[in-house]
Amino acid sequence: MLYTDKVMDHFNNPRNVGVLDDADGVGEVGNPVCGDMMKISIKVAEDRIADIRFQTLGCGAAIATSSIVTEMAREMTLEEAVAITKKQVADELGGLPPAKMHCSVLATDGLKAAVDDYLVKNGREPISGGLEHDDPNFDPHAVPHEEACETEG
Amino acid sequence: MLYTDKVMDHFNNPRNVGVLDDADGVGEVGNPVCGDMMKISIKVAEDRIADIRFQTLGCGAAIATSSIVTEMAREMTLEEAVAITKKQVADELGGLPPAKMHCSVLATDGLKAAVDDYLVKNGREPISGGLEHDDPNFDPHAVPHEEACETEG
Amino acid sequence: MEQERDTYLDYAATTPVDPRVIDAMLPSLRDVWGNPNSLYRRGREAYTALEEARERFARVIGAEHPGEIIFTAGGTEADNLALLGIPLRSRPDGGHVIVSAFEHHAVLEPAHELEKRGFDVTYLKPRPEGYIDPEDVRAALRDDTVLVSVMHGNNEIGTVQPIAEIAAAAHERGAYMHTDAAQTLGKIPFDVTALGVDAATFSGHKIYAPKGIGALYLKRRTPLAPLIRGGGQESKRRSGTQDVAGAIAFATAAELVTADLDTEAPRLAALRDRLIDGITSALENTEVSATHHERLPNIAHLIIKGVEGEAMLLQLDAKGIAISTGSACSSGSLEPSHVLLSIGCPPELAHGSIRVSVGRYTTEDDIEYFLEVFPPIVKRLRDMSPVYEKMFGSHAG
Amino acid sequence: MEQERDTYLDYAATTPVDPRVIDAMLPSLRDVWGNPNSLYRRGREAYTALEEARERFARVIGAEHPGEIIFTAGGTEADNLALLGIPLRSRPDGGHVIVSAFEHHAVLEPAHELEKRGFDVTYLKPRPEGYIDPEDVRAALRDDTVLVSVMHGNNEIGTVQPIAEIAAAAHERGAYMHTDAAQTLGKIPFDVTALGVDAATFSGHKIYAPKGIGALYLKRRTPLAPLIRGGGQESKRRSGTQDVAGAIAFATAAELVTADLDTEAPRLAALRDRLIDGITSALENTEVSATHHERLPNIAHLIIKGVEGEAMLLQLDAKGIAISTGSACSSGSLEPSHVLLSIGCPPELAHGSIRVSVGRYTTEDDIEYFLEVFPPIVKRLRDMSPVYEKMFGSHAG
Ligand SMILES: Cc1ncc(COP(=O)(O)O)c(C=O)c1O
Ligand SMILES: Cc1ncc(COP(=O)(O)O)c(C=O)c1O
Repeated sequence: MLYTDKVMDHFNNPRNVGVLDDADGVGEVGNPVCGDMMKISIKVAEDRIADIRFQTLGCGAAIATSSIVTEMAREMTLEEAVAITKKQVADELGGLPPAKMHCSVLATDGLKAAVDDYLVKNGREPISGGLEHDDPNFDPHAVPHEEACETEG
Repeated sequence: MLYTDKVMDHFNNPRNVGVLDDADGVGEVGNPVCGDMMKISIKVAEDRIADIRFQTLGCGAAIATSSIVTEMAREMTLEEAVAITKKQVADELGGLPPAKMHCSVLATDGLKAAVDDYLVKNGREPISGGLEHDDPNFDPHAVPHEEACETEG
Repeated sequence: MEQERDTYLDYAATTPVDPRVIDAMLPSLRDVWGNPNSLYRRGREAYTALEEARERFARVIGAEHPGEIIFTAGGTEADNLALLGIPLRSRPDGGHVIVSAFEHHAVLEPAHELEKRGFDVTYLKPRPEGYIDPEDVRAALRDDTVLVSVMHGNNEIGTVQPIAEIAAAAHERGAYMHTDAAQTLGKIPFDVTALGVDAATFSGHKIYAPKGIGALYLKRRTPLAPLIRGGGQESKRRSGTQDVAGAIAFATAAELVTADLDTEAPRLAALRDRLIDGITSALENTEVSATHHERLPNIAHLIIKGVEGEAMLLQLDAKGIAISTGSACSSGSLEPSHVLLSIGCPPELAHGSIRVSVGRYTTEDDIEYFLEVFPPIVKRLRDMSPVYEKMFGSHAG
Repeated sequence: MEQERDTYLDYAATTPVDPRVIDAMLPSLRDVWGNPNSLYRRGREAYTALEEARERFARVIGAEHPGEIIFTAGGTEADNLALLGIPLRSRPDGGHVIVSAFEHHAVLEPAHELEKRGFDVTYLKPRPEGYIDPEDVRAALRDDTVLVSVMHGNNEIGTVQPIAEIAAAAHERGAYMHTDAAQTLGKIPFDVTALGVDAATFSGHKIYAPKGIGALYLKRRTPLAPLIRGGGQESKRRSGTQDVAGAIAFATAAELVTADLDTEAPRLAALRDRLIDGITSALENTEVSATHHERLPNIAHLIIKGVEGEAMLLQLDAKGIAISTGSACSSGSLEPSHVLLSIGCPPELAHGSIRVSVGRYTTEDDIEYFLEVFPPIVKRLRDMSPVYEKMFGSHAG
């Protein structure tokens, strides 16, 4: 299993780490029991993401996808931000090992949750359409057989 | 599977090869279908083996056991000759690989058959008590499991 | 550049090949390359070399007879051969098998296969201290128990099981006893006869031999169905042209690791203890995963609360340090280490475990370097975590 | 001394390791010894080396995807994996399997095991000329046939089977097709895609790589139950820490044997033909065992009537020549070669068979030396035989 250079760069030098004290929306997804947990806070101006920070507990891919998603989302409209797919996140990083694809869900879900949080707090309708992680059909184990990861001794 | 030096010596320089033209007794045992066949001819004087020759079609062990049994039997009384066991033959050669133990039966059987042939031709009773090879309980496959031979690629 | 350092602290995963081992195997690759099953000189030379290696290895582990050694392609194959081969030959129609719940997957997976083939398998839970209690084995044994398999040294948490007592318990009830000794040979004194086991697994690349060679010790008269069938090599118990060079390397490596055991074991234990002290005193919310006192001298296993294992591993890697972790992420599954879960470690802590294992070439300097680099990494990752403060108090690290 | 000569003519049993292959594997033993399943730099380097070897081997055999290569401990393991793994995963409750009767034991033995596990197995007789006719396969296929396994080049008599046609016949009826190509890679042009097989077996030590490494080609989407289970390496199809050095050696060797195939094959065929002509013209009552014209360039197989094979082998050995025989004595069983019996050779002749196989380092000189030494040996043994004259006429040799 190999990470791309871009994944390693975002893992070793994550962008936009932290919490915005005066956040307009906050999304918290994941579960420490599963080993990953992410919190995104956003500032919104004219329905665009004006500022963004993240905190992540998780593996290399979880941190790298969190980092890149904050870069991707900055300046986007709220609609554009919730439309970011896990595939786009992975592509932006030059690809992820198949067993790590589920990590990009964490990042997109965190962003969706933050946007919805902002909208709901402001009396508007949520627009994300729900989190992928909460989808009963989402199976993070569903990794193509031949490329599944291997364990070390 | 390794042959002892003594086996190799008797195989490479077999003693007493041939047929005695004026043999008093001849024993022929084995079967080409099984890959081995032996013929022993003896001259008898005062119920002792005065001269002896063998011919063998067979593997290294078959030839070596044939050769050594002719050396062992020379000068023996007929009674002593038929009493030679396959274990004695193998021991005399410094041992045989387990998978080859059955070859020593060929040699002792050949000798027994030659002695009985001499006796019967002279109107006397055979004394060998039958050939081991003909014993329905004789199982040449019965090789100790752990030491069974291995096949090559 | 950061990658200048090369601090290998994952000897439990694999070891460098000892240059003396390479030297010992080269003649077999260069000159004695005959097929050990061929009758002519080249074959006999290879046969002699193979059998010599078998005798040497048998002597190292205290086997009574060289024929009790079956060379395999590694520890995994040896485990599979024992786990499937003994029950399937002894009780082809099924019976009961006991394995500990914290075995290597190389034991657990064939145990699952046994279940599919009509056997009843008990997965025995270790005690929370991290070891298998002979009393628990005794309680699990049944009249139809055919095999008990309990590993000698656990490859993650490093605890050592009381195998002699467990073997005695198994034998009392007429069951065969297998132990996976891949992690113990060369780390603690080892003798199959003293342990009283019927079968034991060894792996070359854990003891400075190359990958791809291992062995199963199988006591005489222990029934075994082969796993790999064909030309009947290894006395019909494991077919396939034998890896003569590998066997020589393996026997040489086994002799070397046991020869300096008396001095190496205390040296490694001191490095391990310095490491544990250093981590636990520099960082709050860190602890040794299993408290059982009988343990391998070379493995330190710690829970680093509130950090994910792979993240630590990669950060250390960037500093030239190699370790491993029981986090889910490193295994490609979503479950953290089954070993940690089996001793009652909550998943959220299991994700934050690291295994640091030392070996022949580890120096004090390596440990000091680790202790210099590791705490800031943990602090940084805890700072990046959305939940560390909430879960583990106010001062991160 | 007689042992001064060193004339190795048993390349079909095993081959010397090519020095270039040793050179290629040494870096992996000396430096790139990490566990390819570990995430840190050393692990990634080993992983990259392993995957490079996989890609190179895949390219040599014409596989579409490197993931179609499963590294194993040799040809025997690869045969077992295919023969048990494909049927047991495709039709766990049993079905029909076809193997040829002259397969290597590494195929026949797992076929027997399949029978014990509820499968119906057809052991297809070769034609008397020594090959498997696709029409016979077609006639044996049934609706529940799950796997057909027919070897590419026969390791004793050297005949080559029409695998592409047999594979087409198997596929027409929905069966998977496996071929044992241990003897063909590097001897004749080889391409899994051109042959259209779903699985193919390869062995390192037949192509100048070390013993203990091999591979199973498994076409994508072909179902397979693993034989060795554990950590899930080789994409869960073959567990056990991979033999990285072996894989590199194997890929290198495969590239080398195929690179010079165009010039080597005719050179070997000429040596083989000179040998056959020399023997059959110097000695009466000698003949080539199988007449089928499609054959490996490197194997000569002859019946030497009225002589036992092991005796010839040992006498040749005393002159420094290495060959092999299908006689019973050489195999430790009492049965002569099942291959010869399967093509209708009577046992008394099968006991007198020899296989002479040439390879990369064989010279014309070696063949002339053989032809000088061999006839007197045969004459001497025939003279020593009690039945030669009776059975084969008056003039022995
Ligand atoms: C306890 C234990 N058993 C078995 C194995 C498997 O051995 P191998 O890697 O040689 O297949 C390992 C290491 O991977 C191990 O640590
Ligand atoms: C046709 C054939 N298949 C399989 C094998 C077994 O391969 P290995 O010796 O690598 O186990 C051999 C050689 O022994 C062979 O000639």
